[in-house]
Amino acid sequence: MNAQPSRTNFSALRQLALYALYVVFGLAAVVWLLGLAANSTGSAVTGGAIDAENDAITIALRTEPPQLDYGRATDSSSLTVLFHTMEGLLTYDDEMALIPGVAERWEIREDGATFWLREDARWSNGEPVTAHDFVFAWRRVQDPATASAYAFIMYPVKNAEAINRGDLPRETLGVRAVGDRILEVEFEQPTPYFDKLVAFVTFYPINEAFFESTGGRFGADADMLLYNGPYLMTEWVHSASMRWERNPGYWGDHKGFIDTINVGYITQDVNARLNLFKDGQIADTQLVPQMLGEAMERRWQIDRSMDGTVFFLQLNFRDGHVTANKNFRKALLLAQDPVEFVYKALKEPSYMPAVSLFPYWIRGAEDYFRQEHPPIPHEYNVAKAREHLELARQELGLEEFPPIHLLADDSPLGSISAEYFQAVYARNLGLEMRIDKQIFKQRLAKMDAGEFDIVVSGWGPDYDDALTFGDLFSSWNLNNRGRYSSPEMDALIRIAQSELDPVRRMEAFARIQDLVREDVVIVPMYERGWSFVVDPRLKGFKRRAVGPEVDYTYARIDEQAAD
Amino acid sequence: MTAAPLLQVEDLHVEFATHGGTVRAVRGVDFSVDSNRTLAIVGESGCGKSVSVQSIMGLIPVPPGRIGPGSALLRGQEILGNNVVNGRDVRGSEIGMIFQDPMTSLNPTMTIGAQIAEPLQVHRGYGAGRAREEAIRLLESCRIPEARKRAGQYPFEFSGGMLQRAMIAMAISCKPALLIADEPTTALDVTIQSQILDLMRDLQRETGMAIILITHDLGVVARMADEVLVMYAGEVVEKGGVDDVFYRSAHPYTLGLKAAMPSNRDDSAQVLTPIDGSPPDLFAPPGGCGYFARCPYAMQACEDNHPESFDLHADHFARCWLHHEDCDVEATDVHRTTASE
Amino acid sequence: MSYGAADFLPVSGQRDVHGISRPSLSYLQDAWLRLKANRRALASLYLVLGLLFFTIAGPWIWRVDSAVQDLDQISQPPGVDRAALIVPDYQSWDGAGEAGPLHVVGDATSQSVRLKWDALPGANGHRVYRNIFPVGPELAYGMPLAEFFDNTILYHEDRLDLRPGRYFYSVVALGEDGAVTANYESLTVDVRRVTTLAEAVDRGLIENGDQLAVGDSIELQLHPLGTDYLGRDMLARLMAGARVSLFIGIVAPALFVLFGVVFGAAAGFIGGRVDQFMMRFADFVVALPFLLFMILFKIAFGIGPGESGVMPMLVAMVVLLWPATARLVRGQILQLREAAYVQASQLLGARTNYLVLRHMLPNTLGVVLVTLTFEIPKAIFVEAFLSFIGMGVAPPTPSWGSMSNEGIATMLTTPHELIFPALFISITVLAFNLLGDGLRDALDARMRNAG
Amino acid sequence: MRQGMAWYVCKRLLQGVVTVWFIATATFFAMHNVPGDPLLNDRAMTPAIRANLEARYGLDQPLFNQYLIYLGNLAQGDFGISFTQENRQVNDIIREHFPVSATLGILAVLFAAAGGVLWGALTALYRNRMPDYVIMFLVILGISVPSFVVAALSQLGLVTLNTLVGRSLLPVAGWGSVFHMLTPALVLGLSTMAYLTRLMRSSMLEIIDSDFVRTAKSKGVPPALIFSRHQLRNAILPVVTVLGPQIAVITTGGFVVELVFAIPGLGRFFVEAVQQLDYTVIMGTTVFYGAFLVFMVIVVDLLYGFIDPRVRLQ
Repeated sequence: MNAQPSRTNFSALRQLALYALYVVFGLAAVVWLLGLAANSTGSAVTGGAIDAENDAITIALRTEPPQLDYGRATDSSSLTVLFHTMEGLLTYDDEMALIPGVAERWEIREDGATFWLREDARWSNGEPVTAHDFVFAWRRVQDPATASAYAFIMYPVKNAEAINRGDLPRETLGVRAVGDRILEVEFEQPTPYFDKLVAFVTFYPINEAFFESTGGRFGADADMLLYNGPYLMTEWVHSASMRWERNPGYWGDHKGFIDTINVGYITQDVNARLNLFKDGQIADTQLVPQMLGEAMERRWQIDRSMDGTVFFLQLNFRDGHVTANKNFRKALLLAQDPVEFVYKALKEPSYMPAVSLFPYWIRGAEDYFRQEHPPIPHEYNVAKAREHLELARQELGLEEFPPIHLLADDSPLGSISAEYFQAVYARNLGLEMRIDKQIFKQRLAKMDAGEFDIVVSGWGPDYDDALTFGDLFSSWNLNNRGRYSSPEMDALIRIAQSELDPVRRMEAFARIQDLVREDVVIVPMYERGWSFVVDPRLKGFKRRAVGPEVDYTYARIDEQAAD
Repeated sequence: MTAAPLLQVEDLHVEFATHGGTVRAVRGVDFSVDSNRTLAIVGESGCGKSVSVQSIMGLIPVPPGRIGPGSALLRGQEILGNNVVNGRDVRGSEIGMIFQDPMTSLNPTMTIGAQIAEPLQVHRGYGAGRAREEAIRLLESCRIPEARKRAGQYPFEFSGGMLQRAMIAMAISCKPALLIADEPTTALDVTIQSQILDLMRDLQRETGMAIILITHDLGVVARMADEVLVMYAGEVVEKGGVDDVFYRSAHPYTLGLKAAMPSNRDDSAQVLTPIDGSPPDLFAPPGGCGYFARCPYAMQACEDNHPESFDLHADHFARCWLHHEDCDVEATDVHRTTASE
Repeated sequence: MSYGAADFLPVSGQRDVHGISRPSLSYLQDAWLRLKANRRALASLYLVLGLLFFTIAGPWIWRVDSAVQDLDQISQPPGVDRAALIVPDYQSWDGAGEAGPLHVVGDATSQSVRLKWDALPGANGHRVYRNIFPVGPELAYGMPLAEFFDNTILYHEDRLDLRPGRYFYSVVALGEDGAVTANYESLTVDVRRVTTLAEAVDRGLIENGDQLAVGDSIELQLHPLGTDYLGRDMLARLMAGARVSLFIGIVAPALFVLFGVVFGAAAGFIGGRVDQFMMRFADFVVALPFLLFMILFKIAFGIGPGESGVMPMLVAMVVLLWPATARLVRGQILQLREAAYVQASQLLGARTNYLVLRHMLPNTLGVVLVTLTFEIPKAIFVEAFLSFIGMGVAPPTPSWGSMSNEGIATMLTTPHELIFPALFISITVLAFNLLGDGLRDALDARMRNAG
Repeated sequence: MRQGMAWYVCKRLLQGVVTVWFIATATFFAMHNVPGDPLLNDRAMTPAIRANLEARYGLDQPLFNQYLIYLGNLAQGDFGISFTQENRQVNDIIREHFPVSATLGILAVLFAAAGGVLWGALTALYRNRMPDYVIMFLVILGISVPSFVVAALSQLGLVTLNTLVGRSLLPVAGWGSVFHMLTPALVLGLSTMAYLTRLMRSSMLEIIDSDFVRTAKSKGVPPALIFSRHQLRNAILPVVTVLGPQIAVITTGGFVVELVFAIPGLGRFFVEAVQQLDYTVIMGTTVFYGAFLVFMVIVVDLLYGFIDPRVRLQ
C-alpha cells in the first residue's frame, strides 16, 4: 500500500517475544529428547584426544570398515581394524619386520611350509587358537560360496584355485592340521615369500564353532567376531564409532600398551579431521598440502611416512591404441617431469617423485632393493620426446594423432593428475588429451574393458615382498590392465615367483625394473606418502606402508611430553 | 431540549503521506448524529466517506495517515486520535462497525461464534461460555436459523448475506450507541440487501442506536436515512434532511448523482446520465470548487474561490456559489432557497 | 471577500478536465513499469545483465586460456609482486659442491634451493625440514621435505612449491630407530623469484630468447584475481566457470519449465482421463527423491572422455524437475478455461490453437516467468552440490561449484580460491532471487496493492 | 464424514504404494543402466571369483528375473545385502542410520520453522525499517551461499570459538549428544529458515492490512490479541503447507552436513554407495526415502486439514 515505515506495534512485539520464549523452551525440550535418542546411534566421546588418567586415546578413521569378515576383507580401513584386533601366523613389528604371531616358528620349503603354533594364543572366549582354525578359515576362503574377492592371494596353496573355481571339494586344499599346534601347507609351486603372505588378513584363523554360531553375520558387529590380537573391539556403532580395549588374554607383552583406543569419529573429510585435531578431540591427523602452512604457523611437529603405494600412468598395449607404439610411449615418458608434478602441482612434501615400478622401501637380498639395484634415472627431455613422437607418427602412418583418452578416478588427486598431464602433453608434445573422469567402479570397468589410452592408477602392496609389485605385468595377471605382454617379462616373473636364492631372485626383479622402463609399460608419477601430525603426548604411533594404514599397537601415552 | 448530539464531528481533516506526495483525503468535514437517527453519507468512490468514519474509529494507520485538525465528540468527549474514553475503548463497545465485504472481513480461521463473542470478552469481560451463549442469542436476534450450530461454523461455510448478519451481530454485541455501516450491502444481491437493511432498521428500533450509513446507492439512502451528507472530493457539499436533499437538492453534484441513479418509479425509457469527468486529484486539491471542471453551471468565481457553505434553511446546507446572494445564473433544477422561500 | 456579478458569469468553452489521466497500458508494459519502480529488482536486473556480459563478452576482453598452467605462480593471491629474474635453464644436481655445515649451494631461487651439510654428530640419517619460522623451543622444525636413513646422502635439492621470501631450513639427525631427535642444524634462506628464458617464451612473455638475457628482470604474467592450485588464471577460470554454471542455471530451468508448460497446458486443456493420467505421472516424478535421483541419473548417463558432464546434468534436471511447472500451468489453464473472456472467445468460434496461444499461454506467462527466475538459483546450487560430492563437471572444465569446492581445502591459506567463486555464486543467486521477487510483485495482480 | 475420511486415507495410501512401486522400478532400471560394475575391485578378479560373487548377489540371473526377485523381496520389506558391507542387511543400515538423519532433519525443520516464523513476523512488524533490512539481508545471505561453504565455515567458526574459550564448548564434528546436533541442524535448516522467513514476511504483510484485521480493530480487540489471534495464525498457514515437503527435502538432503560434520546418517551412506555402485544400498535408500517422502506428504495433507478449517471440511 505504501512504503512508509509504520508505527511500531509494541504489544505485537511483546507477544512475539513471548512466543519466541515458548519456542525456545519447546525447542530445548525437543533437543533434549533427541539427544537421548542420539546416544544410541553415535558415541559420546569424552576425555578428548589423550586421556592419560584412563590411559585412553581418541582417534578418527577415514572410512567405516566395510568388511570385518577377514576372509573377504580387501580395504585398508578393515585391514587397520583387523590388524589391531586379530593376529595371523606371522605379523609385523614396529620396524615393519616380520615377527612371530600365532606361529612361534616356521619353515618354508620348496614344496610347502610348516608352522608351529604357540601354546598361549587364545581367542577372546578363552579357547586356544589351533591349527584347525587355520584349516577351517583357509578352506572357507577358497569355497566358491564364500565368494572371497581376495581368494587369489592363497592360490600358491595346493589346489586352491581349482577349489575356488568349483572344480574340487574344499577338503582337498593343501593345508592340514597335525594335532592342534602344527599346520602343514603344501604348495602348488615353490613360494619363497609365503611367510610374508600369511601375515595378510585372508590367512587369519577362524574358530569354526563360533563361526557357525553367528548365523551368517560373521564380522557384522563387534560381538560377531572372536579376537586374538592385542585389542578387543568392545563396541562398534556403524559409521560412527568403535572402542578397542586392551586384550588381557593376548599372549605377548610387546604390543598393545594403551588401555583403550576410542575410534570417536569416522569421516573422510580431511578438513573435519583437522578441525577435530585442532579442537583437541583426536590424537593424530593427516595433513594435506593446503594445511601445511597453518600447521607450521601453529608450530606443530609435522611428521611424514611412506604409504607404500606407487602411482603411475598405465598405458594401453591393446591393438588400435596409439599407446601400443613404443616410440609414442617413450615420447610420453620423456616429455614429463615427475619432479615438477610432485613438487609444483601436488605440492606434497611427503610424496616422492617416482622413478621405478618398485617403491624405495622394498627390501632386496640384504639392503633396500633399490640400493642394490638402482633404477635408471628419469630423463626429462622435450626435444628427444618430440623426436620419438615424430617416429611414432611415421610408424603408425598418421597425419595427426587422435585425441588421447586419459582415464582418471573422481578423487581430487585423480583430477589434478589428469589436468596436469593434459596440460603437460599439450604443451610439450602438442597432443590433445581427453580426460575421462569416472567414479571408482566405472573407472575399473573401463580399465578391465581396455577403454582407455592412458589411465591414472596406483598399486599398493599386499605383502612385504618385491613380488607384490613385480608380477604386475605378467601376461596372465588380470591387474595388468594395459595388457602388456612380453615373453621376457613372463620368464622373469616365473623366476621371481619360485627362485629360492634371494640374490638371484632380486636380480630377476632388477631386470623387471629395467624392462618396465625400457618398454615404457608405465609412466611413473609418485610414491605416495603422508604428512601428519600427532599429539605430542602420544608416542610410538606408526603409519605403515604394508598392512594397516595406521598402527597404534606400539603407541604409549607420555604425559611428560605435555606442556 | 438541545442536549449535545451523540456524535459531533467538526472540521475533520485526514491526510495520507505517500510516495507521490500528501493526499488530502478529508478536508474539513462536519456532521453530527443522534440516537435513533440514521445519517447517510453518499458520494462517489474515493470521495472520503470511508476515510471519515474510519478516522473516527481509529482505523486509519498512522503513519502514513495523519488526522487533524478537527474533533469528534462522542457524548461530548473527544475520541479522535485515541478512541479511549474513560479508559475504555469505544471501538466495539460504544461504536460498532460493519464493512462492505463480509467475505473478507471475517477471520477465516475462527468460528463465527468466537468472533462475535470476542468484543464481549474484550469489553464486557465475559467468560468464554457466557460470551458464546450471548453470541448465539445475538445470531438469533439477527435472524440466523440454527444459531447454535451456526456459531460453531467458519466463515467459508456461510453465504454472503448470512455473513453480513453475523457481522451485524458482532457489531451490536456490546449494544453500541452508534453503528457505522460502511457500504453494508454493496457486495450483496438485491433481495439480501433489503433483508439486511430491514434488519438494521429493526435493530435500531429495538435498541435506539444511531446509524451512520455509508453508501453510494441513493435508493438505500431514501429508504434508510433521516439525514444525508453528500461528499465530494473530501468535502461535504450538501447536507440536510433526507427530503431536503432528495427533493430540494441544492448542489449540482447531488443533482448529478440523482441523474446517474436508476429509479424504479418510472420504468419507461429511462435515460441515465453519467457525470462526465472524474473527481479532482487530491494530491493538490483545487483552490476553487472541486466540482468546477464537471459542473454544468460552472462560473468564473468557482475556478479560484473555494465555495462557502450556504445555509439554505433549517439544517440544509450546500457548498456552492450558486447560493451566493449576488449570483443570478439560470439554474432551474438547483433548489435556490432565499429567493423562493 | 466580496464577489461581484462578474464572478458569477458562466464559464464557457473547454474547461481543463481535472482528472487522473494515466495512459492505458498493456499487461506487460504495466509490469515493466512496476518492475522499474522496484529499485532492488532493477539493480538485480542490471546485475544479471552484467553477469551475462561477464560470461559472454568477458572471454573476448580477457583473452587468457583458462586451462594454461602457470606453475611459477601457483595459488597466487591477487596483487602480488610479479618481478622475476631470468636464470639459466635448470640443470640437475648430483650433490656436487663444497662440504661443510648446512649451507646453500649456488643461488637460492624459486627454481630450486640446494642444501648440503656434514653429517651431524651421532646421526644415523637425516631429515630435512623447511619452515616459515625459526625453530623455537618446541622444536617444530616445519614440514619434512626428505629423509635419509643413512649418512651416505648429505644433500637435498628443494623444489617444493618455492615462493619468493624467507625460509628456515633445518637438518635434523635421526636416532637409532629412525626417530627424529633434538640434534639439528638450521639455516635461513632468502628465495628469489626466477624464471628461465625458455619458460618466458613458452608463456608468451617475450617473443624469443634474444630479447632478454640471463640476469635481466621480467614481469611474470598478470593474474588480476590470482591463480588456482595449478597456476591457472582465476579470472579466466571464473569466466569459463560462469559459462558452465550459468548455462546449467539458465538452460536447464528454461528447458524443464518449457516442458512443464507444454505438458501442463496439454493436460489442462485436454482434461478428462488424459489429464488425470498425465497428472498422475507427474505425481510419480515429483515423488522421486530429487537429489538421490540426480546423482543416480548423473552416473547412469555417464560422461565420456573429454566431455564436461554438463549435458547429463542438464538431462537429469529436465527429467526430474518439470512436474512443478506442469502442475502450476495446468492449474492456471483450468482457471482460465472457466474465465469469461475465454468462453466468450470460444463462443465466437475461436479455434483451440488460437485459444491456447492467444488467451491462455500469455496469461500464464507471468507465473512461468517468476517460476523460471526462482529455479535458476536452485539449478546453480544443484550443480555446486554435485561438485561438492565429486559428481560435478569433469576436469579441466571449471564451474563455480567445483571451484568453490576446491577452494574450501585452501580456505585458510589462500582464501581467494574460495572467495571469488563463492562470491559469484552468491551474487548470481541473490540477483535472480531479487529479480524473481520483483517480477512476482510486478506481474502478480494480487500483489499490486501490497508493499 | 468419518467414513469419507477413512476412504480418503485409504485412497491416498494406495496411491502411495503405487508411487513407491514406480520409484522402485525407476531406481532399479536406472541403477542397472549405470555403466560399471559393483563387483569390481582394485584387485582384478579371476573368472572363478567373479562367478562366485555374481552367484552370491543373484547377478547371474537375467535382468527381468532380477527385477521380479527384487520386487518380491521389496514386498516383504527386504532390501537385500549390501555389496560393500557384505555382512550387513540394507535393512539394518537403514534402521541404524535413518534415525540419525531423521533426528537431524527434525531438529533442522524445527529450527527453520521457529526461526522462519519469528523472523518473518518480526520483519513484517518492522517493515521497511532497520530490523527488517538487517534480517532480510541475513536471510538473503543465508540462501545465496552454497550449503557446503556454510558448513565448512561454521565448522571453522566452532574451532575458533573453542580455541578462544579455551575448551570444547561445542563439538566440532561427530554424533552422540545434544551438543553434536546443534550446529549441523542450524546449518541444515538455514536455507529453509531463510525461505520460510520470506514466506512468513509476505504472508504476514498481506494479513496485516487485511479486512478481517480491520474488523478486529473495529471491535476494539487489543493489539496483542489481534497479532496472535488474527494475524499470526492466518499468516502461518502458507508456512505450514510448505513445511511437509521441506521436512522430506531436509531429511533426504543432509548429505553435505553429514559429510562435513562426520555424522553417521543415511545420506552419507547413499553418496558412498553411489561411488561404490552398491546396488542394494542405492536401491534400498532411494526406495525408502521415496516412500518416506510420499508418506510425509500424505501426513502433512491430513494434518493441514486440522489447521485450516477451509480444507478440513471440503
